[in-house]
Order: sequence, then structure tokens, then C-alpha cells
Amino acid sequence: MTTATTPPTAAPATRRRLPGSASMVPVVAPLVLLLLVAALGPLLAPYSPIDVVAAPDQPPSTQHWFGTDIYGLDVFSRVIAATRNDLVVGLVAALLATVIGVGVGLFTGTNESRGGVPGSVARGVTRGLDLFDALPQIVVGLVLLAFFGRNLLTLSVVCGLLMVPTQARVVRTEVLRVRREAYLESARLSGESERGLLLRHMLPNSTWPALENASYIFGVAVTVAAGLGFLGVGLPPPTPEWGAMIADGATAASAGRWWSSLFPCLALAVTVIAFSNLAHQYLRRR
Amino acid sequence: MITAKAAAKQYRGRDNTVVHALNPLDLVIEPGDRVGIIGESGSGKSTLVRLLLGLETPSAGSILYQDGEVSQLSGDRLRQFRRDVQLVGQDTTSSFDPLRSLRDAVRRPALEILGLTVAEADAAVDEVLASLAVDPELSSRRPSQVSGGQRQRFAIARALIVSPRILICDESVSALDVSVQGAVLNEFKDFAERSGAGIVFVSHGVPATAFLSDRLVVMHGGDVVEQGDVSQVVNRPKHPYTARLMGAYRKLSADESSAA
Amino acid sequence: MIARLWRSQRWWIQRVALLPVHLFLFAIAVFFLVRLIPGDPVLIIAGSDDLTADQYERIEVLLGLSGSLWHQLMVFLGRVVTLDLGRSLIDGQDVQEQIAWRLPATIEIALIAMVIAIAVTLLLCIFAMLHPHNPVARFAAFYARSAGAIPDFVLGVAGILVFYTVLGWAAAPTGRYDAGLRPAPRTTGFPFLDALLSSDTVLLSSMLAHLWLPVLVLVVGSAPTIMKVLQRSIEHAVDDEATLFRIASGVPRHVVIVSVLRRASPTMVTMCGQLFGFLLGGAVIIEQLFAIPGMGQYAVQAVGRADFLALQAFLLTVAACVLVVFLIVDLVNMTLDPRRRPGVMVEGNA
Amino acid sequence: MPGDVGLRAANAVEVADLRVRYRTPDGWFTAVSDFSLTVSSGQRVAIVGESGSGKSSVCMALAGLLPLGAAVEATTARIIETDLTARPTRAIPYQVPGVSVVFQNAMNALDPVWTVGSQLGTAIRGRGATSRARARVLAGEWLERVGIRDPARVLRARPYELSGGMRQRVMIAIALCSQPELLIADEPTSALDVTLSVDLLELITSLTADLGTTLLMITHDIGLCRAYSDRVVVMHRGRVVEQGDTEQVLAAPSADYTAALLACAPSLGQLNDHRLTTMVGVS
Repeated sequence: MTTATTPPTAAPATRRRLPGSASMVPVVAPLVLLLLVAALGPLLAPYSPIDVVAAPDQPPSTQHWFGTDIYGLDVFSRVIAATRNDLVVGLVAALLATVIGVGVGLFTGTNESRGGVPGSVARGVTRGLDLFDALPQIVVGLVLLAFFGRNLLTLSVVCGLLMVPTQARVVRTEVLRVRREAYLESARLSGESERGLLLRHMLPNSTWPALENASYIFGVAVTVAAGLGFLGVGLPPPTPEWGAMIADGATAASAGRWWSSLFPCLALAVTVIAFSNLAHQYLRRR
Repeated sequence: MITAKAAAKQYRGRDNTVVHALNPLDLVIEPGDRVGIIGESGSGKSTLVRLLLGLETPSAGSILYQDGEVSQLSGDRLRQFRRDVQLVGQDTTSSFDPLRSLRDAVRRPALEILGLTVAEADAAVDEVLASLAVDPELSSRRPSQVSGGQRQRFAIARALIVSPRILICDESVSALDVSVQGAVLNEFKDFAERSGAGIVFVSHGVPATAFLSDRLVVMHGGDVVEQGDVSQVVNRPKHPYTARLMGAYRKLSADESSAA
Repeated sequence: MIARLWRSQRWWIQRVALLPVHLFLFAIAVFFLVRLIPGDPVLIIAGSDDLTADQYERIEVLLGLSGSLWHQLMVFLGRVVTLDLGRSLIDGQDVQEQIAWRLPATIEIALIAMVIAIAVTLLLCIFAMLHPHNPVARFAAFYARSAGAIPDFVLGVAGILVFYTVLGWAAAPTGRYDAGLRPAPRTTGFPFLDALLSSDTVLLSSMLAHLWLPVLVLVVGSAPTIMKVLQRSIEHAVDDEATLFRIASGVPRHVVIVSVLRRASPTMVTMCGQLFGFLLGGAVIIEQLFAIPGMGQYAVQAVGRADFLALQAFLLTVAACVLVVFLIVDLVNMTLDPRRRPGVMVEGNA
Repeated sequence: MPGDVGLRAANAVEVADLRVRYRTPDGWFTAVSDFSLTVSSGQRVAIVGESGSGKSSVCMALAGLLPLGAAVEATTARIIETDLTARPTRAIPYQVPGVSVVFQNAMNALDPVWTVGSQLGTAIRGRGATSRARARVLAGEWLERVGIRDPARVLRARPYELSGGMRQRVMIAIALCSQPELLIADEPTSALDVTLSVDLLELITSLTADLGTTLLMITHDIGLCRAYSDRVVVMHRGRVVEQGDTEQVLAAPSADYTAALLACAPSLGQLNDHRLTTMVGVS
């Protein structure tokens, strides 16, 4: 209810929180850490992530910081190596979803109220994306991966496609809002061309929320990718991937050997929370 | 300069009902004219403004600028039209792009319509802001960082930077506080007297419209019910609606006894 | 008379009539999906390159890949309409039968979790609305903000570790009930409901012991998504001038609260529709983790064997369920807020 | 009903040193300070000010409807029989007994999803245990009373199906049907056209006169105060700059601000004035 406490006065100067302020550190630090781990992965891992290096089911020790899993692979090395795979999926997915989403959203938002072919196409696309979005992502992801093969590229692309409707909807809603704004008319009266309107006003004003959303999308994409990995339909073994590691460790966990799934769980949670914090804190504008 | 010939506008509502926003209307506006258009919400005055600016196409009749249909203008003719006819709108909050500076907005017509270079345009911005007694420092701010009255000054600056020959003011002071309204009305009057430009002042407020106009057009339900000289329309209205409107103002006004 | 009835009832009839259209369009999309598979699906299924022309043709026919594209599409749509989803090429089981047997089990878990999640959300949100400074309300706000942060399989693994391994409160994650128990006679197809109806208390208690943890995991994982939305829309509805006017016109307290909730509910109902899809997806994962036989298990098996027909049928079935739920959501919303009905003009929609 | 007047407290509003503050991310923002006002029963008082003058905060504070993030302090704050300073603040406030409010825009104030009949009915029943059927009849009568010609249709309608003027009338009916002792009207007609606005204020003043209801009106329009108030309170930047008998204040304002405010509003009488007087330093 704090929203109502805005005093009824002339709008006070609202400034964007600028990068570099103190509140940024807890938001950015985990991200930097994650990116570093992803970049330096092989250098940091003490063992090969895909070779049996010790007896299976060893608890954490000084040799194996996170213990070993049911096959005798070093959990620490695998968690480190998996970071790169999972982040790549998230980044590619977020990028793909945003690029396609912005394009589709701009198209549908600007054409929906028109008559003729573009109008019908735009309305149909919107409807279709709504239907697509209504389906459980994990289910669609599972089927698509089964059909198109399981590798890093298809996984990233599939996760990205799953997020397209969300991004397209965000952009479309914004376009519809921006279209009613008086500043478009003012710009037209100022002599700006239709192309100028689209590029200088519509695009920035309607895509900013999608950029904010991209970091949230990243988190969701990583979760979906890990979920698919967990189901055993993600990256084929023994490729290190958090979801698959959690699944491998789940049976061990129910027998009390918690380490082989706990650490990938933590890595996943830290990643998702770090990126959703970024969405909430840094990019919040209004 | 702008001539409306039996211009009318209908919208198609839902269920295929036809909404007559504006019934056929004739109007001639020349530079130097001061026309006040009075009407309440739904009277068709906003539709008329949009037609005059070429933002919409009349469904019947025509709006002519130097013998060219306004909504069909393009290229140099359109640029010439935009240079001659400018608008100061009502909405002070949303008439500026929230992501761009006020200077960018004011400079835009100078670049696009007058074809100035950025440096020349910036000089023109400073000049027009100075003439409106606006602190040029404010122009680097974003629209949300200045008060409503200041924003409206920038909106005026954006229209005046091309020195239009006809300035259309659509409810330009309605959203402002009374104390600011007076100042803005004075700006309009000064501009008209200084440049000899015409003013089309569209508003639901009779006193402000009467203050700026020589000629009044009273609209009601999509029709022009009365037009004529200001003092005649205000003091000796012919149409019953106009009489009722003036009566309402008399009731609220201090000079109730003197005018009756 | 009929014309008037049509005019007043058109809003829901139109919406209901759209459902088969949507399903049909979706079926067409699924049809083309199989045609987009890189490589030759026949060879992928056969698992080897050297097939006799006869064998090849047989598989092609079974996959619905023979004849012209138009012919294929017609055959496929004909099958969908008659609910004949074919026979799996891998194990020869009737796909239709498998799904009819497994779908109710999955839907049951999703529905139970959904009902509980909605109830918990409503209670927490109403409490937070009336006592915003209470610690419980603050916790609810924090919990809602965590939406989507922790995936349900992580919660599931943690739940098993804590409640089964350490505390021993939950039964082993090995299915719907203890091994050795006989399932209840199949009356409705929904296993838990059947157990309830059969009044087999041993089976029922075993089911409860096995089900509470997966349901809890689904609820904990999914409740924040709707809680976030409901909290925000309740806040808006409370701050609304309409609420202040209701209060100021002196109506009883409960009328004010009902008024706030009704204005806040459409977003929540919409969210519940999405929650169902989310829970269906969640159920697929949870089934895997708790070894519960259902659609999820079926789909994962099918992926392992590249059983395209089964996957196609799986996707279509899930889509049908979700589309039905969305139909219900739309109808409920149009009832709650008549402005959402098509053809209703709203002036000054601020 | 006019006979009730004698039974009522002599003063409908007694407020001294009212201060309203809001919690903002940058600390406390004081919207109103040192506000004192006494309104005797049956009076019509107008609070005039521009945006940011704090007049709306005063009105919401007196109606007990400020949000949780607002802090209200006063040495005295008695509205009818309620001591506002002794009331606990609630997330969803309670009505101050005997006080009704009319808002600026009925489109926002009326509940969009309920029919007019339901909203008017609950307001009528809120006051006493009237039966549903009786409330329905009374609701129809109230609609007629506020000048609605086809009450049966309007009762079945939802707010968005009515014209702006009708909605405003419905809102007035709902606010007055509980026969409040004080009606607070927050810019009741600012969103409307002037002819309609005059009609509605005539309606409000005649109904409140019939019911013996005290009227506290908030407006930015000096014309409305002139025509429809006995006393006027002029506010500027959260403070009262002047108050007194309406005619006196408007004829001979003692505060510079009031004088300036009066001077810069264009009126039909100054058609030939070359320039409007403007307020120095205000822009």
C-alpha cells in the first residue's frame, strides 16, 4: 500500500538509479562471479568433469571439495564446468527471445488495429503466441528437443523460442500504450518521418521493458534447461549440466548422500536469484 | 490559408454503428485571425482540430491548405504546412517523449521542418526559450523533471520555433493551475501580436477563449451552433445552447449584475 | 426472442465455439512439427539405415508420412477428430489407451496442488490486506517476491532429503502408494478419487503418505507466482477510489472487502489458468522424481525411444487440457467483470 | 428531515492545527500544516486552492480516508461525533460516522463491476436494517431525486454504461442516501462541462439543504465558491492563507495570494483587457 503515499504534488524529479551506487554491489558481485566461473571453467576445475576420478559416493573432503557422485565423478569440477553450459543456454535464449520478441511485438503492436492482410496476420500471430504460451514450457521443450536433437544449440534455441511469447507480449503491450501517447502526434507535427517515429520514439519506449525482462527471461531459461536436464532430455550425458546432476544426485540424496545434488542446486539457485535481482534492482526505472 | 469546406467526420463504432463526430462544417482561417472554438466534451472540437492538422482524413468534404487537401500533403508541401500551422496541445505530461530531453523535443521541428543544422537549431532553441522567459538550463532535463507549467512552456517553444503563421491551441491551458493559465494565455497573445500570426484557440472554457479571440465559433453535438464576433456571442447569444452556456458562466462570475 | 437471447448470451457462446477452432489449429501445428524433424524420421525410428522397401513403407504408413502432404494432413486430422492417436511403433501399445490411463493421474496431482495453492494464496493475501504490518504479511510479501527463483525439482530434492531421509515423515519416493498394495477398482480413472470411493483405508492412508510431499513441493513452488499477482492487484484495488467511495458511503465492512476482492480477482483468475499449465509441467517433473506413473513418465520414456507418435499425442493432450482451462478462465472472468465480454464498449477506459 | 437539524451538534467540523505528512522514499513530505477550521452545522464551506495546495489532503484527512503511509496529527479533530485523533489507523479505513464523500470522477469512484442498483442498495441498507426489496424501492426514489428520468433502467446498468452526467448523479445519490451529516465534495465537477457542473452543484446544494447536511467543498474554481458557498478557505502550499465569509473574501481579499488568484483568472468581464494579471514568481 506504499504506492498510495506518493504526495499529491507536482511530479518530483525521478532519477534512474545510476550504475556505481553502493546498492549495486550485492547485485553485480554474484553476476561477475558467475561470468568469471563460466569463462575460466576449465582452469578452475581440479579434475576432468567427464572422467571417473575416484570411488563413487565420496563425501566432501579436501581432495574432492563437493564429494563425488554415483559414478565417481568429481562434483566440484562438474558444477564449475556446468556453469558455462547453463549460462550459455540462458544467454542465447534471452538474446534470441528478446530479438525475436521485440520484432514480433513491434509488428503485432503496430499492425493489429489495421485492416487488410497485415492486420489479420498480426492478430493471428498474437493469438497463436498466446496459445503457445499457455502450454507448459517444460512439456513443449521436451517434445521439441526429442524431435530436433539434444545438443547445446538446440537446447538454447528451444529455451529461447519458449520465451518468445513473453517478450513479444511485453513489447506489444508497450507499443499499444505508446501508440496512444500524445508525444507521437507531437513528433509527427514536428516533422518527423514515420521511420523516425518508429526508431526514435516507439522502439526505445516500447523495448525498454523487454530489456528489463530479458534478465528475468535468462533465469527462466536456465530453470527450464535444468528442468529438461533433470528429466534426462537435456544435454546428453556425460556433459556437465546442473539439472542432470541434480537428477543423478536425487536418488543418492534420498539415501542421505546429499552432496552430489545439493551443490548443483545451490549453483542453479544463485544464478536464477542473481539474474532476477538484476531485473528487479538495477533495471527498475519507474 | 486553411479552409474547411463542408468537412465532416464519422467514426464506425462497434456493432457497425456510425458515430457522427463532426457534421459538415465550413471555416476559413487566415494568418492574423483569432478564432475561438468553444465546445464541451463530445462537441466535435477535438475532431475538428485533428482534421485541421491533417492528422485525420475527413469522411466528407475537404480541408484545404493553399488548395491542397491537408491529409494528402507530402514532402516539401507537408513541410511547408507544418511550418505554417503548429499545435500546442492539452496534455503536458504525455506530449513529450519521456526518454528524451526537452531540448531534443524543441529542437526537432527546427531540424526536420526548417532543415537547420544541429548548431543552428540549438541557437534557435535558446532564442525561443529566452523569448518565453524559460531558463535554458531546464532544457537538458527530461519532461518528468519539470513542473506542468514549465512543460507547457516547452510545448509552446516547440510550436513557436518554426514561427508558424497559424497556431492551434487545443485546450492548451485546461490542465494548468489558474495562476499559470494567465501567464500562458499572455504568451499566446504576445506571440500573436508580435508576429501577426493567426490563433485558433480551442477550449471548453469560455473566458479564456474569449480573452484570446476576435471571432467565436460555438460547437455542440458535432454542429456549429453559432459563430460571430466575440462580444456579440458572449453578450447577445442567438442560439439557446450558447445562452445556457453563457448563463452558467454568468452565474459563477463576479460581474453577474453588471452583465445582466 | 431468439435474437435477443443470442445478443445477451453471445459472449459465452462465441468463446466456447472458439475452443475447437483453437484445438484444430494446434493440431495442424503439431502435424507440421513432425515434418520439420531433421533427417528421416523413418530411419530414426527404425534405428538403422538398411531397411527393405517394404519395411520402410510400413513404418511410413504407421507414422502417417505416406502420400501427399495434403493427404497426410487429412489422415492426421481425421485421426485426431476420431480420437484415434495410433499405436506406438516401439512397444505396440495403443497410445490412446496409455494416455487415457495416465492423464487423470497427472491432472489429479496438478488440480490438488492448484486448489491448495489458491486457497493458501487467498488466505495469505486477505490477511496481508487487512494487517499489512503483521510479520506474516511481511513474510508473504517476501515469499511472493521469490516467485520462480527456486525450480520445483530443486524443492523436490530438498523435500525428499529433509522429510524422507532426515526426518522420516514422508514415505519413500517410490510411487503413488506402498509396493504390494492393490490399486483401487477403476471407477473415475483418478487414482486418489478411486481410492476415496473404494473406502480402502489402508490404500488411502498409504496414498496420503506418498502424495503429501509431492503436492507440497508443487504448492510451495507455484504459490508465489499467483501470490505476486494477487498481492499487487489487491493493493491497486484497495487504493482505488472505488474502495474509498464504498467506505465513505457507509456500507458494511464485508461489502467493502468483497468489492476489493472482486475488482482484484480477474488478474488472479487469469493467473490461475497459467498456474494450471505451470503445474502440469511441474507434475511432469515431480512424477519423475517421486516415481509416480503418469503423463510425465510416459513422455520421458517416449523421448528415450524417439517415439514420435506418442510425443505428438502427448503434446496434443496437454494442449487440449490447457485450452479447456483457458476457456474456463475466460468465462469466469467475463462473468466476474462484464467489461471483459466482447462487444462491450467502455468509455474513458483509464 | 429539515427538522433533524436541531438535534445535531452545533459544529460539524472542529479541527485545530491539523498536519498531514506522507512518507516518501526521500523522507517525510508535509502536505498540510497548521490547518484549523470550524464548520457549524448546515453551513456550506469551500476550500479553494491550486494543485499542491494540500486541499485534497485536508479533505481525505477529514473523511478519515488517507492511506497508511500518511500521518495525521492535530490538537483537535472532531468530525460530527468522532474524534479523529483517537481513531486507530487501518489498512482499509473505516467510515467516519455521518460523513459521506463525493469524488471528482464518478467513473473511478463507482465500482465498475457492480450494477448501480446493487451499489445504491448496499449504501441504503448500510444505514439500517432495510429489507432488500424496500432498499430497491428507495434506490429508485433516490435516483429520481437526483434527476434521473428512467430509474428502472439505470438501476440495472453498470457505471460504464451511463453517460458522465448520469454517473455523477448516481454518485451523489449514493453519497446522500445514507443522509449524512457532513458531505465532503472533492472537486465534484472539475471533470465536467460548465453547464453540467452548474446543474450538479445546484442539485448538491438543494439536496444538502433539504437534508440539513453540512457541505464541505474542495475546488480550484473560484466561480464555484462564489456561487455555492457561505464561507471560503483559501489554501496555498499546505497552509491556509485566508478564510472568511465568501462574499467578503472575494470582494475584498486580505491576503495577497487571494487577490492575485482572483486577478489572474480570466472572466467574461475582461474581454478587452490587453493582458491578464499574472502571479509573480508562480509558474
